[in-house]
Amino acid sequence: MTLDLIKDILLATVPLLIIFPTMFALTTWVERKALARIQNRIGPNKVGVPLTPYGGKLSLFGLGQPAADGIKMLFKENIVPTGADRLFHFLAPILSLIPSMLVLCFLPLDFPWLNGEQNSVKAFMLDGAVIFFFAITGLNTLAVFMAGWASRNKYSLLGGMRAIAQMVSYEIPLVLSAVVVVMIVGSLNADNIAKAQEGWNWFVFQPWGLAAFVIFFIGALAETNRSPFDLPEAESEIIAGYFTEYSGFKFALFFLGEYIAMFAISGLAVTLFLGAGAGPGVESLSWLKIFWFLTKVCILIGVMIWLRGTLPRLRVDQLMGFAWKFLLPLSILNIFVAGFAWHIKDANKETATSVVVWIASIIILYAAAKGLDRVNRAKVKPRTYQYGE
Amino acid sequence: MNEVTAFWMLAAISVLGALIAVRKRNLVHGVFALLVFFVGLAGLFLLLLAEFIAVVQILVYAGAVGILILFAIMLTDRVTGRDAFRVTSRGSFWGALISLAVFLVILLPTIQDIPTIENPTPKETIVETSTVKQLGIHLIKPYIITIEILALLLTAALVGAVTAAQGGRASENEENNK
Amino acid sequence: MTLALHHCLILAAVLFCIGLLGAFSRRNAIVVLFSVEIMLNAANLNFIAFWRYGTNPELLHGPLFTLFTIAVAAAEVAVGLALVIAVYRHFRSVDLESLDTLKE
Amino acid sequence: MSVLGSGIFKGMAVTLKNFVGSYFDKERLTTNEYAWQANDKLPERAGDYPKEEAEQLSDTTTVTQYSRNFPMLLHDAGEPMDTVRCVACQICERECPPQCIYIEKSTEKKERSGNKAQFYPATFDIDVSVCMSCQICVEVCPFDAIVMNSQFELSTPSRFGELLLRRDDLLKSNDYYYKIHPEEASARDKRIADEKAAKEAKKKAAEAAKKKAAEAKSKSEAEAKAKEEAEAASKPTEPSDTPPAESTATPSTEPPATPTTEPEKEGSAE
Repeated sequence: MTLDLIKDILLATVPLLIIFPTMFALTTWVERKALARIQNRIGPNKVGVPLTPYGGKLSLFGLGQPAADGIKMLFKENIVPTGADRLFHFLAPILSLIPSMLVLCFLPLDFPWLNGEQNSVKAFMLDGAVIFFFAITGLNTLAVFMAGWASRNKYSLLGGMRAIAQMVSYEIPLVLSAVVVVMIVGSLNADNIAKAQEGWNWFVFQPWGLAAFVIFFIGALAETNRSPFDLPEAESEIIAGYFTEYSGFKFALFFLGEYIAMFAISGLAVTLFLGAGAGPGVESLSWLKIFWFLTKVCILIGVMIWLRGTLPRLRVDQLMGFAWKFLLPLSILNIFVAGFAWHIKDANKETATSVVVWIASIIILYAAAKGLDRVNRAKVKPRTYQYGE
Repeated sequence: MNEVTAFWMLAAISVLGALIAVRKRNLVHGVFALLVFFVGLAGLFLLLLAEFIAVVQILVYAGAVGILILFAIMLTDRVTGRDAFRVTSRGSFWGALISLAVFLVILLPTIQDIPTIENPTPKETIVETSTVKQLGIHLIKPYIITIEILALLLTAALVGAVTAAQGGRASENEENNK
Repeated sequence: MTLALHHCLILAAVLFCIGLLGAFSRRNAIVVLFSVEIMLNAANLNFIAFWRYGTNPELLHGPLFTLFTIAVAAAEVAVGLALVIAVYRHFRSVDLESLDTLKE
Repeated sequence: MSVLGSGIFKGMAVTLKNFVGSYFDKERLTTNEYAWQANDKLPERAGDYPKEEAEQLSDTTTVTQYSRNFPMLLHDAGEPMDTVRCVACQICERECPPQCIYIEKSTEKKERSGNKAQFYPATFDIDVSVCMSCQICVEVCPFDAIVMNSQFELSTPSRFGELLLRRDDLLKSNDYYYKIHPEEASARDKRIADEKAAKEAKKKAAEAAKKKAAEAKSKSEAEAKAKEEAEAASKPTEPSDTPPAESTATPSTEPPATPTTEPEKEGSAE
């Protein structure tokens, strides 16, 4: 019995532990390459796989770079500042990795080929998976603060405080936009949400779903400290924020945690809005579900990288204002719109009604967004540029 | 690895967390110990099959309250320097005595007549009857008034907190202006 | 040996008394505040334990009451910390012993 | 009235175009591959470069004439220490924001070829690990002795010591300067020549004015004649004075003051 339990635990967790760190390694390479191309550079292209011990290598566009980086990180000197709180300085990177790894278990990913088609294993079968996801993602903030505080460095502390303020603010629109989906499906269970979107009934094709998806994606960018919301680690302002004082393997753990968090939150976005594993051919081949899921996650990550190469960083007041004055009212309105749209559709199942509801809700949401935008911009004078076009 | 082992481990975690939280001189360490206590308690809730409560415990306590306390510490104590660590105790002896007395008063009845429940409800029944959906239906149907009052309370708390925290600054500004 | 009600009750008693000890013996207002939180959480543990081992668990009294407690506690922490900050602004201290203006 | 968020999409279109274009369009991928071969000797210290300077600098895609990296000391043609322009005035040392320059003045003046005896820097060190390439030393130098180099191959195996550039590493000839920054070098030399010319012209003009003034004084009795002559004296001086005043860029030099003083002199003469 115990052996079975251990086997089940391994079957449920090992694929997650293989897939996502591998994706992390590849993503770092893709990100460096893509950003380089966006900025007219080449990016890493030298490190390859050595063919013989005496020379000759397969460079493969620098695909060996992640491995080289990993080895470098492992053997780098571990520097702890004199004034630092040694225990917390040690714990913070570990604590930042744990929540990100843990939430991967809540994604509706099951690996059917490992245990026979009938009973696939899942690490957690929780009723409230979605809310658990948010609860545990919130713990990431504490690790960031811990790192900032334990470093005994003003810049680190500033980065930590910025991270807390930002994550707490953006968690609200994030949760409120997920609430829409939860409300429509009537369940917090990730599997039920995935089931409700089978075929092409993805929620992102609904007007409220689209609005919620956009809000969710923006919130996700802020929650994972991605550009343009990377204020906690703004290099030009506060060195590297909370991981200024980290080096070597601890820094690698932070890095890993950050990327895994990106995957996790993209996975949640895919689950909530992009139909989870839905896609062509999933009826006949069940493992295609995993393929489609991971493909969608990769596309979202690609968009994140693309945005990082495009947008400049926000100012702190702009960041806070955007969360509280724009995203929050819009996501609350979106809940009402979704409720009404769903109610009217439920009462009247004709196609014409649903088209009218679709158009009406899109107009309402767009008008609201535009209005909020104008209200928020009212006090800001249009900027004139001396040298720009 | 049965339930009792898990219980003792979680109990040890939460008791240790709570003890460190109240006795540690360094405030920030104390807060993190408190968070360990909250998470340990969430584990206990999970063990007692109250899954949703465990989630809410982590979401509200570890997520929100912990961060709020950290913010308060950052705003009130000097972060660097000795002040952050200078938290002295008062009347430790009498405090310990009273706590011990209260503990005995609570404990004695528990030990004397342990409420022996012959056959507690089986796990499966509880899991089936206490889904999030059931909880939601209960909240909306019989407890709707409570929910409304709670919403009002939270709004009042929000407004109150903002005024309390900001009022000081306003008066300070006035003083500065004088 | 299976998990029984008295395990939880004793644990809750211990946690409650730790909270009490903190509230009595510390001078920092914030520490007193989180001692109170520990006491509240010990009470929550009792609610859940009684629900789990009591009669009629399908009525969900325990979890519901715990939910309400958590909500009230959250409100209490928010207001409490706001007051602590206000007091700090006024007296430049969060030491409870030094807040004795009314004595004079 | 624009569509909400259209700016973001516009920006994303630009970056996408650059991303895709970099695979097809040579114009969009301006970076060259780093030409260091695996068997190249690693530099022992800053100043040892894997490529010959000329070879590196002929690679115009890597180093254009507008690139600047760290300062260097200029000397004119000939023996470096004989023709070095620096007089160890230590202005750059004082002005350097990160204080990466360290100068020791020589104890006695030294004769230089083509110039009068001057102090020279006995030590002139620049810590390039501290230098932030701000170019303030270049701005403040009144002798045009320090300019920016575009040498960038500075990696060394040690982070201590080897990044400290000594005086002899820093000394570079004016020809080299012409090679790496042709436009800037010729502009600078033109300015130096103009300044010199202006100085000489001013000297000459002052002498001429003195002479004319003396003449005017002697002929003060003949009123009508003197006036005519004073006008004639002022005419030739003006055109020779004004062009140098416009061409000089450094505010500390005197020429701008000359045109205003000239009429006063005339007035006093009258």
